[in-house]
Amino acid sequence: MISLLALAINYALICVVIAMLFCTVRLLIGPAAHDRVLALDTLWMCGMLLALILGMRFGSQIYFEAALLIALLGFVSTIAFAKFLMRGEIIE
Amino acid sequence: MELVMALAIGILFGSGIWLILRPRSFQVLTGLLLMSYAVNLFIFMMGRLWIDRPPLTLGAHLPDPATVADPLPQALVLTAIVIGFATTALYLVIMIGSRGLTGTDHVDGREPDQ
Amino acid sequence: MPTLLLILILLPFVGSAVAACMPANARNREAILASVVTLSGLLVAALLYSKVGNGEVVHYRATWLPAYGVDFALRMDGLAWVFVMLVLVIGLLVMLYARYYMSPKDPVPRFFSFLLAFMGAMLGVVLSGNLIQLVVFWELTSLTSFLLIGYWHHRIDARRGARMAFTVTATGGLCLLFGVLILGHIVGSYDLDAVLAAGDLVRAHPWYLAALIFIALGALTKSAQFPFHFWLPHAMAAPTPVSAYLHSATMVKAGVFLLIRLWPTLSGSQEWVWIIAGAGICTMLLGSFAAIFQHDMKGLLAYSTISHLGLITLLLGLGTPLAMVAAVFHTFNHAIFKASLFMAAGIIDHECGTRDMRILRGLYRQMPFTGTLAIVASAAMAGVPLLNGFLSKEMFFAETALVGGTEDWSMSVVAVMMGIFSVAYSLRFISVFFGKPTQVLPKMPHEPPRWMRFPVEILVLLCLVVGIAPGPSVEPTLKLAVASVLGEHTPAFSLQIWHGFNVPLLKSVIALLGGITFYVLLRKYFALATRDKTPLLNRFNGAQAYETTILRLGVAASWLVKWLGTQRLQPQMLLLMVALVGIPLLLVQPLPKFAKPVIAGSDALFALMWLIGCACAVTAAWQAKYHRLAALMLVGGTGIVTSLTFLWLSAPDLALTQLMVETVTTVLILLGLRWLPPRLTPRELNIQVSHRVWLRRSRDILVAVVGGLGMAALSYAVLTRPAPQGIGDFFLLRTLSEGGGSNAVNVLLVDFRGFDTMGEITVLAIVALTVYALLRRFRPAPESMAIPAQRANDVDPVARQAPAQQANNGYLLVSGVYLRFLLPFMIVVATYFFLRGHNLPGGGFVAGLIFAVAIIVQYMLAGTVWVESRFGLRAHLWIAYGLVIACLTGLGAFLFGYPFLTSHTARLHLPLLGEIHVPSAFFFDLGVFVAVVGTTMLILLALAHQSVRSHRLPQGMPTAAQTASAPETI
Amino acid sequence: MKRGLPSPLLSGVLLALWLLLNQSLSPAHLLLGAVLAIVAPLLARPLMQPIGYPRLAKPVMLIRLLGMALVEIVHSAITVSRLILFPKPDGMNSQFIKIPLDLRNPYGLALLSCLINSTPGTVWVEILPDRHELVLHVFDLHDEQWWVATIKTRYEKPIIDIFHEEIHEENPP
Amino acid sequence: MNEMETIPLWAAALLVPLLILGGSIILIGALGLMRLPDFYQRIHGPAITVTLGAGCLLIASMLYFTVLQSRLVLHELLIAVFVLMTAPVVSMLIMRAAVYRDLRAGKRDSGVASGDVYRFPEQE
Amino acid sequence: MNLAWDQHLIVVPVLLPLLCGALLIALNERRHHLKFFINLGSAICLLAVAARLMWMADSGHWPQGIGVYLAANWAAPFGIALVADRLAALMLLLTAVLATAALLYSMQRWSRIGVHFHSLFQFLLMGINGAFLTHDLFNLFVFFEVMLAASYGLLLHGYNVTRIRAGMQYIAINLAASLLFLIGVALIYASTGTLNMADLAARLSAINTDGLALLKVGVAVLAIAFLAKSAMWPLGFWLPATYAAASPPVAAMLVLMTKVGVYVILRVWLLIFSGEAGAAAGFGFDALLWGGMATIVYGAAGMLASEAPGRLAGFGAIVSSGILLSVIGYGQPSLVTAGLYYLLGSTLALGAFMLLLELIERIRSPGAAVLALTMEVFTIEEAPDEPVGESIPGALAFLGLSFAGCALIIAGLPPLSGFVAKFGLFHALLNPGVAGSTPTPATWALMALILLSGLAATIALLRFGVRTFWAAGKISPPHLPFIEAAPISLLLLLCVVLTVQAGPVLAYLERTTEDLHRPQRYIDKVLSEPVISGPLGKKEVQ
Ligand code: NA
Ligand code: NA
Repeated sequence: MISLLALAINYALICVVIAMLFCTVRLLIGPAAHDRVLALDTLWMCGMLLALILGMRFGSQIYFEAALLIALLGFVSTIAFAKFLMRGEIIE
Repeated sequence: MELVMALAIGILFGSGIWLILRPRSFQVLTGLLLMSYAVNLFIFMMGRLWIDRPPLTLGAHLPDPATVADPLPQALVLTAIVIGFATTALYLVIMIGSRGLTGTDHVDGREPDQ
Repeated sequence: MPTLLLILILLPFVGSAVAACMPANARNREAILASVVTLSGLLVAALLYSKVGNGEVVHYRATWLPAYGVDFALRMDGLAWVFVMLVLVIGLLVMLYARYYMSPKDPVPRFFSFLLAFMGAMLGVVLSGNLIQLVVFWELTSLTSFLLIGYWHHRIDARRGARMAFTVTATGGLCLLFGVLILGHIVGSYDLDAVLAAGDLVRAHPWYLAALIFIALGALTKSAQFPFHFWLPHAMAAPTPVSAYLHSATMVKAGVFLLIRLWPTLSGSQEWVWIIAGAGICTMLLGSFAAIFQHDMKGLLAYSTISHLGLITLLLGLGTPLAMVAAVFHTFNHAIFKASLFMAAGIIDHECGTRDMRILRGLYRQMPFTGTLAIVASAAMAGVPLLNGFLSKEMFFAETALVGGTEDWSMSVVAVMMGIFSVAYSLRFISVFFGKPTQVLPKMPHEPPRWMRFPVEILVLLCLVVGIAPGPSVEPTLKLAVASVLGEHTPAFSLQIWHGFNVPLLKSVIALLGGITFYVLLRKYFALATRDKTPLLNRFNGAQAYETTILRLGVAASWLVKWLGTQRLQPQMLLLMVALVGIPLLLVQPLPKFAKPVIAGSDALFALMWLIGCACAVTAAWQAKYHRLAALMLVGGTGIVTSLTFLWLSAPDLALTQLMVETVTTVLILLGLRWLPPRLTPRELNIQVSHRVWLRRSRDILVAVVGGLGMAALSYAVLTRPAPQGIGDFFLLRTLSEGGGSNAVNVLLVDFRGFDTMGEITVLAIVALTVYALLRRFRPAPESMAIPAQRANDVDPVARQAPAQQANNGYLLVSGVYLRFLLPFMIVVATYFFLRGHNLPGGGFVAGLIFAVAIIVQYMLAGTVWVESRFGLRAHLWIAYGLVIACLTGLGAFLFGYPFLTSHTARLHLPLLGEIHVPSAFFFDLGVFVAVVGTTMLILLALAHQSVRSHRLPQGMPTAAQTASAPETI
Repeated sequence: MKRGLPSPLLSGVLLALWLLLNQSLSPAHLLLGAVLAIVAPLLARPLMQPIGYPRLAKPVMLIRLLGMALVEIVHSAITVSRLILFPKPDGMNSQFIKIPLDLRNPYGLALLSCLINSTPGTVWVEILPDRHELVLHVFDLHDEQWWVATIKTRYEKPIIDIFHEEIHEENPP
Repeated sequence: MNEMETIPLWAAALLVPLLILGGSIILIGALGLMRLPDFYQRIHGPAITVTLGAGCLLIASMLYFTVLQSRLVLHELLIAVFVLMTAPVVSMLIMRAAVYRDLRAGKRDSGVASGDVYRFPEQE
Repeated sequence: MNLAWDQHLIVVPVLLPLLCGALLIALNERRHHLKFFINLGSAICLLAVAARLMWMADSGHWPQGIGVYLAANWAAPFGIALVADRLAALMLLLTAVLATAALLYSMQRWSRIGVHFHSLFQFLLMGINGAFLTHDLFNLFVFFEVMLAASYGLLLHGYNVTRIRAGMQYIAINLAASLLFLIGVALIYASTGTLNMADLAARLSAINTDGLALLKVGVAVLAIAFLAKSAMWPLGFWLPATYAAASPPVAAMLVLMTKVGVYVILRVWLLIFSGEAGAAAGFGFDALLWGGMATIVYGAAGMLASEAPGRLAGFGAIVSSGILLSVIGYGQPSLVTAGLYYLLGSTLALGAFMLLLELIERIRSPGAAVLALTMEVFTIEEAPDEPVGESIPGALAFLGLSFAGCALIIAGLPPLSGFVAKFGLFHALLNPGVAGSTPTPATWALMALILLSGLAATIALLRFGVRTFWAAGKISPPHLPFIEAAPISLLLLLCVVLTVQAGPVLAYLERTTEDLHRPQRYIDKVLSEPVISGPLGKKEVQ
């Protein structure tokens, strides 16, 4: 069961990395700018989850802060992009 | 692992080189960004690769330094990241200042005569 | 006694400084000053004669460059004394003459100042006790002569003449320096005494020829010897007193002096004869021949000077002691008659307003006295008996005959030819006094003022005295001079007018008669008076060659600079990158070896992650030109992967910082992106990309690939070697016990290497200030001034909402609730990251960035104006206080006698709360936090303000007043 | 009290945040957390002004609403996952729909948007400015009226109650 | 992975499904983002990632560390709260940006005209 | 045990400008005079401190003449050590002198045309001083960045089109070079495990072949960065445009900054690759020598080709860099002595020249200069005027004299320090002081190049001077405020002092060179410097 747990953690890890790969594909092919923004935002989210899973995998709390930071502030660049697309300027 | 990191650094650096050889200032800016990723990773690698061995001494007794990542390159990279951010900001502002004054975004501040 | 030497040399320079400070029209005072200085010099020289006259050598020495064995040394022996007298006596006469020659409108302070400085320099050359110092004064004479020739610098001929003279003589000076260095190397000392004593050593040394050639180059350029003679005629643009002084009596004699001075060391070899005598012969013939065909009186005198200098050089080149005597003797004679002739020419010029011999005629009637003086001096120049020129020329003829012996007459033929020519040009010179007076002169000539003629009278008198009574008048002096050069080899000689009928006398007669005939023939059949060019020699125009050379030099240099360099950025970057790859490959032998790659379990995931990072990077590189936004996002993708790598590879601090920097950088670039021009792809523009562009791109790709591979190889080489036993362990072992924190990285930043951090926040501060200063003058391109397309249409119903309206009740209302509600959370989280930094990942940087981002979000939401009306963050003060806090924390250690930044942890026992550790590094980190907040805000807001500013001004640029009144608060 | 502690609710949440972050209940952290919980809202107040701090009239109802939403989220997530993995052969009926809203309280709207956006399959687009209609995008639309009804009754109404909308709004939308 | 040895069986039995479900959902969300045909559909993909996917993992993490450290570890809740407070803004803003960009650009095949909410401006 | 108060002086050249700079940010721009006087006061204090440090280094105050300051009280190589020896103190003094002059000059005009000039200036000083003092490679990077960042700001101060074009190039290249700097430092750390220069030198013997190769690559990459900054051909093309574009006081400081690159190369190379370095000895010296010579050629050609004064001065600086680099590469102690003397004189003169150029620009009418050029090229004869000179107003005379002074030094003509330097170089080249050593082709090539570059400088400066002062037609007397003339006079006066007092100066430099060529003493001193123990002194060395 324990090795099953390890396997599950690894599975989740692999899933997240592959998910990131999918996001990257969207980021690369676009086609619209908002597609890319969406992909980038999702990439950030996946990064957060990756940090979380790494924490479990290594049984360490060190990785938590990175996840927390992404959760709280990862969206800032996304809304900056979104605002740029919508208004042509991010601080008016 | 070593191979992956080495290749990654190489590819980032190579992309950066390509970009800083380009004529448009935004390309150069992007190139400098990519190159600084590569260089930061490179400095970081100088302490070798350690997985889950952050240089923290949280426990009651000191860790064996031989089993923990070298903190020095990390401190250096931290400084390098911050300075890199500063220089990016500077280059960006000069880029737009130059574009405003010279009317072009060519790195030489003038369109090449062709 | 030695101090007298110092006085002698300092006097003119002091006088020069004083003269420069006088008012512009103080002709009399200037002349008096100059004369007093010169007379004082003469007095000093007279005092020194008491020693020097006995054959003693007077020395003055002061340390200057002991490391190189060079002292400031003055040395006066007989030769030097005689030259000093020459410089001073002629100098005195020239000063007097100049008083009358210079127009009342001429600003004379400069003139007399330069003249006195020149005199000092000339005395320096003559009195130098070591070779290096001699070179110094040598170049000084060039410099002062340049200033004097260019005195009337509004005239193009003066400027050209001055430049030419300076370039040639200064170049000669460089050669001389080189030669002297070699000589010094051979002898092992630059001291003149040592050098003069080392003649045999020098001549035997393999470097002798080099020394000789370079010293000769120095001497020949200075003395206007072929092929460097061309500068002298052009130097005639100088005021006549200058010509009389520099270009007849003194400066051009410096070269001759040098040859005399170094005669004991350098002469006596075949090379010496070939080089020196060869140059002398050519110059002598060339100069005298060309002199005949000049129309400018001063030009004629200049060529005649060239020729006489050639004669002296030839004598020196012959290398016999007696020739040496003749050379020294002729040096004086020439100085005397040539100076007087120049002055006479100056008088004619002054009175008639021209020196053109094609116009001047019959002047004898208007100025008989001057005419007589000039005719006598010319006769001396031509070598007419009873005048000084005759005596030395006679000696010259004798020496030439001696050298050739009975078989070889060539030397004698040359000498006689020179004699013929000099008679001819002397006749040409005095021809201005004869014939029918012309009416077309610019001015009506009269006799000059009494005292203007006086110097000429003195000099002509000297010609006569020496010519008639050489024995009593000049022989002791000559012996003194020659003895100090030749020492025990001084030949016995006596100066007499009459040596009986002999070969030299025959030559003199032939020369005289031949000269007259030649002149008459030329006048009759060769239209001497109107010919434009010197026959035979007009092909060689040294001046033109010089100008062409200088011009070609400039062109070649431009070409070279263009070929060797570039002003464009791209090639420079290319070179930098090529150097990065090439130099290690070229220099480092052997290159590090590589280990076989080992693939481990987790590598696949890692590789997958970096597949993402690399794909983003490469695509960003590809897209950055036409799709900036996409490129920016792609770079962001690489950034995320980089952060995660840091996290994965045990660097949580780096991961946190990188994440925040990512965010801030994105915002930053987005703020700037608006001001860049739209860029259409070639396809959109219907442009064919040329082959050259593709070639260039292929080259750049090659460089990029090679550079990337190089970096990869380096990384791999490092990663596969075991780490050396470095200093890293030290930090881990002490971070808790002595650094007071368990996060070694943070303790490194605030304690072990706090000094770095100090510099780092300074960099941030500098950049912020720079950005702020730059943007205050920011002038957007006209096409980016307009309101962005997104807001200038009716598709979006809220397009025209004002920023504050959007957030407070517009389309951003709902988003605004989130963004505003998050602010206190972000503040708490920033505090959290700040406080835990010392022990766990976090710290002032990250916290500062979080705090800044929290505020930036508010700006994005509600716009600059609204936010700043409620929340004034004086960013530049934050920067200042941040730096000061950090710095003062570090300085606190001074109070306890510790070095800067020494940290200390205070352990406080508080009721209820228990023991609290307050490390001083905490305050340092606080400074970092404050500075980072200030910096980030200042940079971002300075950028953000541009939109507000430029929208306020839809037409035209921001005016200076508006720029200056931009609020200080941001 | 209001001057020094504009929103006790928010301060409480911030204190909880602090303690959770530090995973500690030590007196030092309680004190520090309390200070921060007071200072941070004060610092933020000038910028919060247009919307003010939220006041909950019926916190219990909020919790019930959240519980309901949680179930809905899980349910929708599974639906959407299925649709992604096994796309319908004739394609999805993705559409924009309009829902007229009575809710005016900004916090209420925010809560609504949070619930809608957190529920996979629906995305809040905007509130059309003139008619106060909410535009949603629905991943796979079956029945527009069902959506309007659901949102209005299951979400909007409880939210209006939770925030106890008053007639005299400080900041009318 | 020494720490994992100390996890009791019951916890592992809870953790494994959570992790597998979370991982799978994340993957499916990203797959949606990559594969769905138009933007307005694609935006629904990440929604499951940040809600159910992240939720499962956060619960797993909380459980894991609570068991591992034998004390209540709840700070993952903060992540959940923050995600809930930020993800909606992101989708709102991107969505709105996309709608009006498509409208302005006149992209008729973008899906923005589905339903009768948005219409393209009259071409002139 | 407390640290002696005057030991703190070592760190003052970094801290004082930092604090002043920070305070100046907070002061309102409107209080211009106060800002100026704070700035000047700081510069003058730095002058005093540098002089004092020089005295301490030279008078036996410190054993071996080396003062070590362990920042944060951590022993080398773990903490960051600052080292003040004769060379560092000299460079500090030079910096302070040039800074004082540039600052005085800036009072009239340049410090007011943009904001935060004074802070940036102080930070620039901090960076330069830090670079001279620090003994840690990464800290050197940080101070380089401080210096460069401040120079970017100052270069663009009050910018216009030319300045921003030059600035873009300067900044882009320096950013790229900074990346190389980091790569170099990283490689050095990877191969030796240390960043402290002394420790690095000490560890060389224990390093294996592979590590040595990595180290060499690292140092080579590092050198490229420094060489780009010190404008070695072909990495220095940015320099002329940058110098020409910068405002005069900034240009004067830029002159010093090329010398920082040279300084670092001198320091690092002599420490790491000197004769005592075993297998690594002599690495790269040839490259420096030949690269330096190529630089001389390029610079000399550039001087000949330049019409614009700013570019002329820029190429002058390139020549100067080239000479210094080849001097280092030649690898002979006595030559280094002469090279240092040359460095002093040429820096002061080029600095003065930069300040002077603007004053000259004010009197130059480009039209007249072009006309004069045409007339000279086509030898158009003017109608000879009445030979009456034009009187030269005092201000113009001052400019002319100062120009002549600068030109003489730059061209290496007598009687000023330029000649002494040139003579010293030649003397050292011809008399290596080692028995049996004969001049190599490199000796002759270097001598010839120095000679020819002097000639080129003479021709170019002569041409420029004649066209400016003589051929420009009627020149209206320039407005010459004392505050702008004084710094130029000060710098030139120092050159005169340097010439007259060449003996003592050279003796000092000889001692400096001796220090540099005995790295072991240096290494021992730095690595054995004790930390301060005591009540706060938790750090006992074990
Ligand atoms: Na380690
Ligand atoms: Na949703």
